[in-house]
Amino acid sequence: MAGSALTRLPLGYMAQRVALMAVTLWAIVTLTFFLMHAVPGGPFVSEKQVAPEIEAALQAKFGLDQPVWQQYLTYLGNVARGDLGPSFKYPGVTVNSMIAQGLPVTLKTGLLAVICVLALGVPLGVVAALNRNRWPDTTVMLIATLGAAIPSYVIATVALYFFALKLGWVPTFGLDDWRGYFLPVFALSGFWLSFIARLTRSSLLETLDQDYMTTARAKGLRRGQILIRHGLRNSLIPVVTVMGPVIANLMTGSFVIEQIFALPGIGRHFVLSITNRDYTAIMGITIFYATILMVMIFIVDMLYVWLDPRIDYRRRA
Amino acid sequence: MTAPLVNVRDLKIHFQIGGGLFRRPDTLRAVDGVSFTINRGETLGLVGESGCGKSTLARTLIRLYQPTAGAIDFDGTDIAALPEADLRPLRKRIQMIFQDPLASLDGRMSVRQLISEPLDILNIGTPAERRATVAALLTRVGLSPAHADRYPHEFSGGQRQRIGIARVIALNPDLVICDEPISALDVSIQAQVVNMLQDLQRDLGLTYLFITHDLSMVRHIADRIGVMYLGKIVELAPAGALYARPRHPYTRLLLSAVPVADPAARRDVTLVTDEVPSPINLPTGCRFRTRCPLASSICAQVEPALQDFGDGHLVACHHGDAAPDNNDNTNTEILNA
Amino acid sequence: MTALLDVRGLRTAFMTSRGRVQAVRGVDFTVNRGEVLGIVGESGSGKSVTCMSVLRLLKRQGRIECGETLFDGKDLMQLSEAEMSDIRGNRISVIFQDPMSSLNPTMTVGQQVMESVIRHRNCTRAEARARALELFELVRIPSPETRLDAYPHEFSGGMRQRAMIAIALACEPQLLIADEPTTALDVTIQRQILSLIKELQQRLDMAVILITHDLGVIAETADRVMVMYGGMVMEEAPVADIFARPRHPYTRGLMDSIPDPHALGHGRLKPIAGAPPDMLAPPPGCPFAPRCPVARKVCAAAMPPMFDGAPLPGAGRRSRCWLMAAEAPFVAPYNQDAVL
Amino acid sequence: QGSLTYVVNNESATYDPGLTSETFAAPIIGNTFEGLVRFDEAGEVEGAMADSWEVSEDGRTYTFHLRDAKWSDGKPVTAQDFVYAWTRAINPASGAKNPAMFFLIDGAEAYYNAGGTGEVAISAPDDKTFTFTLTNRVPYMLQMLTYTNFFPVRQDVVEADPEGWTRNAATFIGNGPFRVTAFNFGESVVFEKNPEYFEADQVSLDTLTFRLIPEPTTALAAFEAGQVDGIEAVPAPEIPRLMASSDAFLVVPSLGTTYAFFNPGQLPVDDVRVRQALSMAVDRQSIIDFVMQSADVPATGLVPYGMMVDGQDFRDGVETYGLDITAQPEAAQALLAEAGYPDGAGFPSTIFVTYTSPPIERILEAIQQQWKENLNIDVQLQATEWQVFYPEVQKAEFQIAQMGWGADYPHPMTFLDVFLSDSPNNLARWQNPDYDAEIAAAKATGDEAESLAHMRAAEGILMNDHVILPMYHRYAYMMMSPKVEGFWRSPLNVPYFRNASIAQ
Amino acid sequence: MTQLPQMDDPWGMLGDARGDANAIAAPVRTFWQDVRARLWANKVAMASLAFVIVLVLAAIFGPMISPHSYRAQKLELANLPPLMQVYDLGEGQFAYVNTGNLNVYSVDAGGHVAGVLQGGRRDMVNRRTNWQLGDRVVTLDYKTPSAGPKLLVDDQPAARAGYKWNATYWFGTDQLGRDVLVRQLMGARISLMVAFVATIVNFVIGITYGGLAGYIGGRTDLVMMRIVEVISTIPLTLYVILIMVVLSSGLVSVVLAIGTVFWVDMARVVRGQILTLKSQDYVAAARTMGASTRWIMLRHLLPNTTGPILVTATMLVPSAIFIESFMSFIGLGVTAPEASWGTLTSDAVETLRTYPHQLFFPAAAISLTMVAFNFLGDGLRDALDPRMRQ
Ligand SMILES: Nc1ncnc2c1ncn2[C@@H]1O[C@H](COP(=O)(O)OP(=O)(O)OP(=O)(O)O)[C@@H](O)[C@H]1O
Ligand SMILES: Nc1ncnc2c1ncn2[C@@H]1O[C@H](COP(=O)(O)OP(=O)(O)OP(=O)(O)O)[C@@H](O)[C@H]1O
Ligand SMILES: [Mg+2]
Ligand SMILES: [Mg+2]
Repeated sequence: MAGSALTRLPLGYMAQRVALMAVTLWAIVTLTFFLMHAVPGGPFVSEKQVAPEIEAALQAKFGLDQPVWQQYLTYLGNVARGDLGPSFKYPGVTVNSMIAQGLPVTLKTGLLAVICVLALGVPLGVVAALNRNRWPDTTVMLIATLGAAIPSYVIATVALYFFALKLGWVPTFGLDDWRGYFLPVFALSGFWLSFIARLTRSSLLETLDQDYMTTARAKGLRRGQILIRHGLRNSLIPVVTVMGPVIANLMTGSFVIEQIFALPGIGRHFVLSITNRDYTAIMGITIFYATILMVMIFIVDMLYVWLDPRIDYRRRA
Repeated sequence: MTAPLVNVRDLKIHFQIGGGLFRRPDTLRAVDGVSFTINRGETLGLVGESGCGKSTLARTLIRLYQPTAGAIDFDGTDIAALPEADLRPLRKRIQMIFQDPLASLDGRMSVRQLISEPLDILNIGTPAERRATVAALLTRVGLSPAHADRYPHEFSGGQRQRIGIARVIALNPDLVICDEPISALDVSIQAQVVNMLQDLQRDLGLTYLFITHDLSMVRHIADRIGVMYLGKIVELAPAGALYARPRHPYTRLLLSAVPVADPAARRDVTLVTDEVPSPINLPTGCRFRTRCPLASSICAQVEPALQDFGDGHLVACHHGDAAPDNNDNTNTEILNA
Repeated sequence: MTALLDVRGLRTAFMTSRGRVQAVRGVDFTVNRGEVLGIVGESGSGKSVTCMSVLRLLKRQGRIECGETLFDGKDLMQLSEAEMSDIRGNRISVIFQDPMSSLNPTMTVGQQVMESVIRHRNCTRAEARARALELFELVRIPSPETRLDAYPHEFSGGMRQRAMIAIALACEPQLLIADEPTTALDVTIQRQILSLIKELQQRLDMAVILITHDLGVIAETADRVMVMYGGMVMEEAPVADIFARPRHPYTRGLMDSIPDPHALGHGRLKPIAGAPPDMLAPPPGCPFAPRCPVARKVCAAAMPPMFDGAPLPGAGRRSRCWLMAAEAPFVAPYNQDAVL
Repeated sequence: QGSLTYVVNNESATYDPGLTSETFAAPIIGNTFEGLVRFDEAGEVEGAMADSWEVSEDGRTYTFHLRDAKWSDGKPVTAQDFVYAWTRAINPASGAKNPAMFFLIDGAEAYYNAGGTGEVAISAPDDKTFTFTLTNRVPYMLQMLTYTNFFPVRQDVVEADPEGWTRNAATFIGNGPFRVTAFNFGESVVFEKNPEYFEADQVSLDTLTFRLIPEPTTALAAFEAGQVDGIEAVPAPEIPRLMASSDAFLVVPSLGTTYAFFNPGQLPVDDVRVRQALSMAVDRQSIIDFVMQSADVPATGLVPYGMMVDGQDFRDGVETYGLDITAQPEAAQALLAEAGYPDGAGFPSTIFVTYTSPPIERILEAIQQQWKENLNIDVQLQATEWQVFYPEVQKAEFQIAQMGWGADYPHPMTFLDVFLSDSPNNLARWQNPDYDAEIAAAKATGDEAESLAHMRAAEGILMNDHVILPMYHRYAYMMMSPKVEGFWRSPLNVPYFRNASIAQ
Repeated sequence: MTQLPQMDDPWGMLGDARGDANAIAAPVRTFWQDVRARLWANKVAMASLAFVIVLVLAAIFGPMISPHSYRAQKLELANLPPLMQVYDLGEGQFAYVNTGNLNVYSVDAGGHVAGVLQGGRRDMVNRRTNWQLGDRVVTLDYKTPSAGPKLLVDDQPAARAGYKWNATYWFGTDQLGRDVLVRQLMGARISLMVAFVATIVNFVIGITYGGLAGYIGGRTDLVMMRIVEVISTIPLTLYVILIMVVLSSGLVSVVLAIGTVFWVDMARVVRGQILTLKSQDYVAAARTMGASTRWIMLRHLLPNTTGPILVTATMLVPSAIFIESFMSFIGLGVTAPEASWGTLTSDAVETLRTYPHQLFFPAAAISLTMVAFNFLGDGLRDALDPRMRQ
């Protein structure tokens, strides 16, 4: 079946998509670059006034004295060579190394959160759908709504207070101990878990009503088989749609969570680079995020075809 | 004689199926060079083996599929390659009753919404008039106006099909393509619907392309009948002539297989287990030769073209002359071949 | 012959926002081993719902309000869902009326056949695939090997129907419920499928409930025929009797609606006048009374009981019509046999 | 013996002592480098790398005699290291943030402006003698020398990797009590006792970890859970509770003043009466008591308490310029009426700009409401991120702006300098020749008492013009486990671990 | 055995008496009547609707009738909780000890807060504070942190008098001594407005955009979805700062910021659904009737996507509320002393440990509203979907 899914995705289409990725990335780079330069402030604004001469010297040092378009061209050239440049804010640190240092931490928590979202969100949605309007459904939906309505920093702070401080079950910060993963992963996945649970529920409810579900029952399949092979597969499109960007998000970290649990990931750099106007870091992390996002969305689009053989991107309406 | 309403020339519709990264997909020749005309006010019946391409042909005539090759003249316009925007004004003139009633009805719409949808789209009449039209149409297809506020899933299979029929005739189209419109109906309703279709034809001059497996019904309703086999029309003749003297062996096979509503005339048939030819892997020469009792060496080499045997009786068979005159008796030997 | 399935007093209703749709209103019938029971009837008369109720496969709105369905002596209504699932697709299987929406659009047809085999036969995927291939050949799907890997939307209507049949026959059930199994098939394939079913029926002593509108099919296949109208059984008789001497005015109307196979040209067909009853508020009397050409006042006032035995001659005949009552006047040709 | 984990809240951009101007770098540099002189726990200047020193009669030439000290890689600390470090700091090519600090030295400014060439009065007559000459007398020069920019760096180390040497434990060569064993960017810096340190025998800790925990709430939780031994800051709402109940809670004066300043070029605050009225209408004490709930000190002047000159505190006996620690609504209303806005009538729209900082915004909200209640005027608050706020302020399109100042060295001049006419930090663009003259006089004299008098006079000029609205003098609040002895934190916010030890 | 009913002339021809089968049809109900009836029948959805209505009314009228104003501060009464554990000082006088800031407040028997005890002397050595209250000395002793502060009257432990509801400030006060309830109602105005805008944006832009991309497909889809990628990767903060600089801060800018970027998730979800739905036969049927793209989208595709649309919308609304607070934080959006639920929440996080009520109420408000929206949306979806009936 994977085989015939692939035929509906001719290599030509995939090549087109990959080519477009480059174009999209270029558009993102360009827009972000000029947006960043249009925004007030600069990398050398600090706590105290820096004398104009000093600022000029610093600007010359990083090539910021050139016209913006020229900086832009230089930057494009560097990026094309895979060089994201030195951080303006942290001398001696390159953006590449910044990402390389933060990524392992972010990936560890992020991927665990992804697993959490999928491994809990989907089953919870299924439980809710199967028990429609009965107490398990109401409970799951209530929790899911709260999970969405309460922002992650509140969840994180409250959890930190209770589980780390009051109960002492987990460390208050860092990932030095395996127990340190619990709270960050919990806080990271909360919102998306709720989202996925609710999407799964709503989508599955629709699927459960279809005639082919009756066929599956008529075949005498077991509940689980019916649910997974017939029910879920046909309900996963919205879940997969949302998961694409979610994975990209989680893999690039969350400022709030890294801030609260003192994790040295890239999510913090992303936000701080903007606050600091660390131009190269802003660009570098944006490019990094954009690439992951685009790849994820590409994968999502491929998954669509696998999930639903009727989808054919070549065909226009 | 005026120009035919529909003139289909050498229409081909191929699909790509199967295959994988390292395997070329197979080409499935669902419709493989079909030409025919439908005259105004006429009913052209289309029968044929299941999977021979009837629905595909029908869907292409209303341009739900893009033909691989060929032309479809509708009232003088070639709609085979018309862009969607130019097609839209023609849309309401060609309507189709779908083979699968449930799938073609939006489950979220009430019967009223479904039936008045074409009217709403084209903005025909006031809301009150539309309500009245819906009620009238429902009665006409043997449902009650009280059904108007129910939803498709609340109906039985036959009732759903009737909703689909009501919706199509709401538009007074020129050409109605009926893809097995009555197979899900009980005989009484079948009779009602067929009567209704005939009344409409008489009153409004509709033209039908009537796809069915019910050979007695098609005989009753059609002026001319086309017989399809594996993507080709193998015989096309006026209804009377076809039943009186079916010239293609496949037609004869079909007619012989009709079940008769008389338990006394019960025949015990043994199952034929020959290989079924497939549109993916077509036999050379005549497509029917693998099952044909008359097959000779030429059949394996040359694909027969449609040939006129007089009075518009077209047959694609090298042995078109060899047909017996009457087929009222059961033709078991063909069946068992 | 012993009764394989014995349905008694089955009532099924659908809860809708407008009220209770009484789709099946007290149906009793039996099916014996190795027997083909044909069910015909008005579209919407509750044929499909009856069968679905037996297998407990109703949609959410549906409620089986009462009834017993003894299958091989066990009441299916009392079984747990797990026990039921061991029976479904294995000992009782069903061919659904609507082949398109009954197939999962996102799974290859082959997988959908194999699934059933794997579930009940406990075999490997390869064995299941071989079985699926065999079934595809049996139901005469061309290029079966390739088609196993195709998706339902790539099938023609008739092929989908054949795929459904393949699924239903996969585990050689004891009881096959075939809900209009051949509507989308041309007559040659229809014949082949029917003989396949007959062959299995004889070989396995399989019982078949065959729902169809094609009286020709009934005539050629069924042993016994049950006629339904308005959610009730109107008449039941051996196949020869029903065609030769239809009792119930509805059955008779049905027979009359068939186009005359010998008449050519566009003559009018003779449908039964009027519309079927509204199952939300079925009439208190005979549901067919409003359309019945010979209806009496009593017909509208009271539900006729099921008359079996005298005055009906022959074994296994029953009919729900006041004209069968001993007190009824003589109305030819409906109850003439009673007098003769 | 033992190891200790201390939480810091911010990652510093660079730990290069010569280049940075960030407060966040101070904890790391302060424990890994030593300058010529340093503060002792009591805040007195004592010799560090310098054994002894002489100041010339005119107070301009300083000569330091270095002791035998070693870098952490075992090489001796020489006077050349200082010459190199200082000339690097005034070389624009190095990217130093604070060259102006060195402009007191003869020729430094010219050297900088010439792009790093020319004569500067910094020299090393021999390996152990270091000398420099100032353009003018600077009474607080020794205090200034404790600032990190004046610390020595090693030429060979810096030039091997000018950007990155302070980011790599292997090249991070210092001369302080600890040396770095690991830099975990964004996470922590790990130190160990530096065996080459000249007072290595007094250093007790084996390892020291600075853990970055940006969130004070988390840091406090970590402390209370016993995962760390000290934290740099505590969340504001916890201060009263900790102050009352925790043995570990420390209040450290931090020589900073938080104030707002008026833009004298804008209506209505161009009128000194309006400025004074606004300043008088603020109830500083209740803000501290109820909003900040802290031990900070209400401010009626610019220079904070604890600035000792000539043995006395700068603030001692200094008047309050008509202000009080509580609000004086009647007097303020009278002034406002006098300025033409009786009962706030006709008060033009006034924007109070600030940078995003929740505690500051909360204080301003309280002030906004006090102005509303006491003067019946509406002032609009506008909080933007620092990067937007700062350029905005420089464009002078505001009436009131929030600001704070922390001392670079413990002398009133670090505050008073800000308001000199030519100071880049004089964002109010307030100019007063009398003020400049008083400051100049204060610097010129060698007599500390006289200098103090001039400085007080200068502050008087500034304050009587009410160009700033002083709010409070700030304190730092931190936690350090009571087990830790010998730890102290300077008023310049450098935590010193060189004498710290862990009690058994 | 035949029981013929008792009636006159049972065997007379039925004839005209047969009646019309259709005459006994059930009452006709239109689609919308049906929807309304189904919604009415859904108790939870109706309760949710009632909640939302009450909330909106309270947000509009609450601040007008409240004795407190959203900006008036009583600094000395800052950080009071809604439920106070009080000590009985006798003579109808009660005292409440705020363990967070170690202030003591005098409270009357009805739970009204009269004021804070002023002029206390803090004795840091003994860790106690003394106040002179009439001729009595009231002492707050916080020597043993684990036991919490204790109140002494003339060195005798004061009698605990259980809990009293704060009758002056029902939801307590915030860090500046303002009434939490009124601020919350004021905040509701802004947050509900933001929620409303976000919803509209999602429905108007997100659904249309995603729907068109999915339905038209081919190259159009390819390009449209790349634009979505661009929008979702450009850092929001930069964009918001730019808006703030170009326009001024205020709700309009918030609306603009949300409007331009806050629909991409919805667009993706809708597109994904439409991609599968567009191959359905009923869409083909509509096309053969000459339906325009707009018609097919509005009548067929979107109604069949309501489930994911409603879920996505109800999930995005709280995010919008918090994005607003983030925007306010960096200078766009509400300015002090105004507040929104988002800013109230984020302001209260740091006082979570000491004054949890300040976080509880705005968080509860958002949560309850979302729960209500959620059940309402669910109910609406069920009501709109004829197949989803019980
Ligand atoms: N989900 C449902 N909700 C409400 N009514 C229903 C539902 N399903 C079926 N019905 C009603 O139940 C009755 C019986 O339906 P059923 O499908 O059994 O008819 P049938 O005899 O199989 O007809 P056909 O030959 O047309 O398939 C019909 O009147 C139909 O309207
Ligand atoms: N979308 C599709 N993709 C691939 N193959 C298709 C598609 N649609 C139809 N086919 C194939 O085209 C052939 C003709 O199908 P079509 O539906 O036209 O048959 P039909 O004559 O209508 O048969 P039936 O009487 O069974 O409905 C079949 O072999 C079918 O498998
Ligand atoms: Mg077909
Ligand atoms: Mg049926």
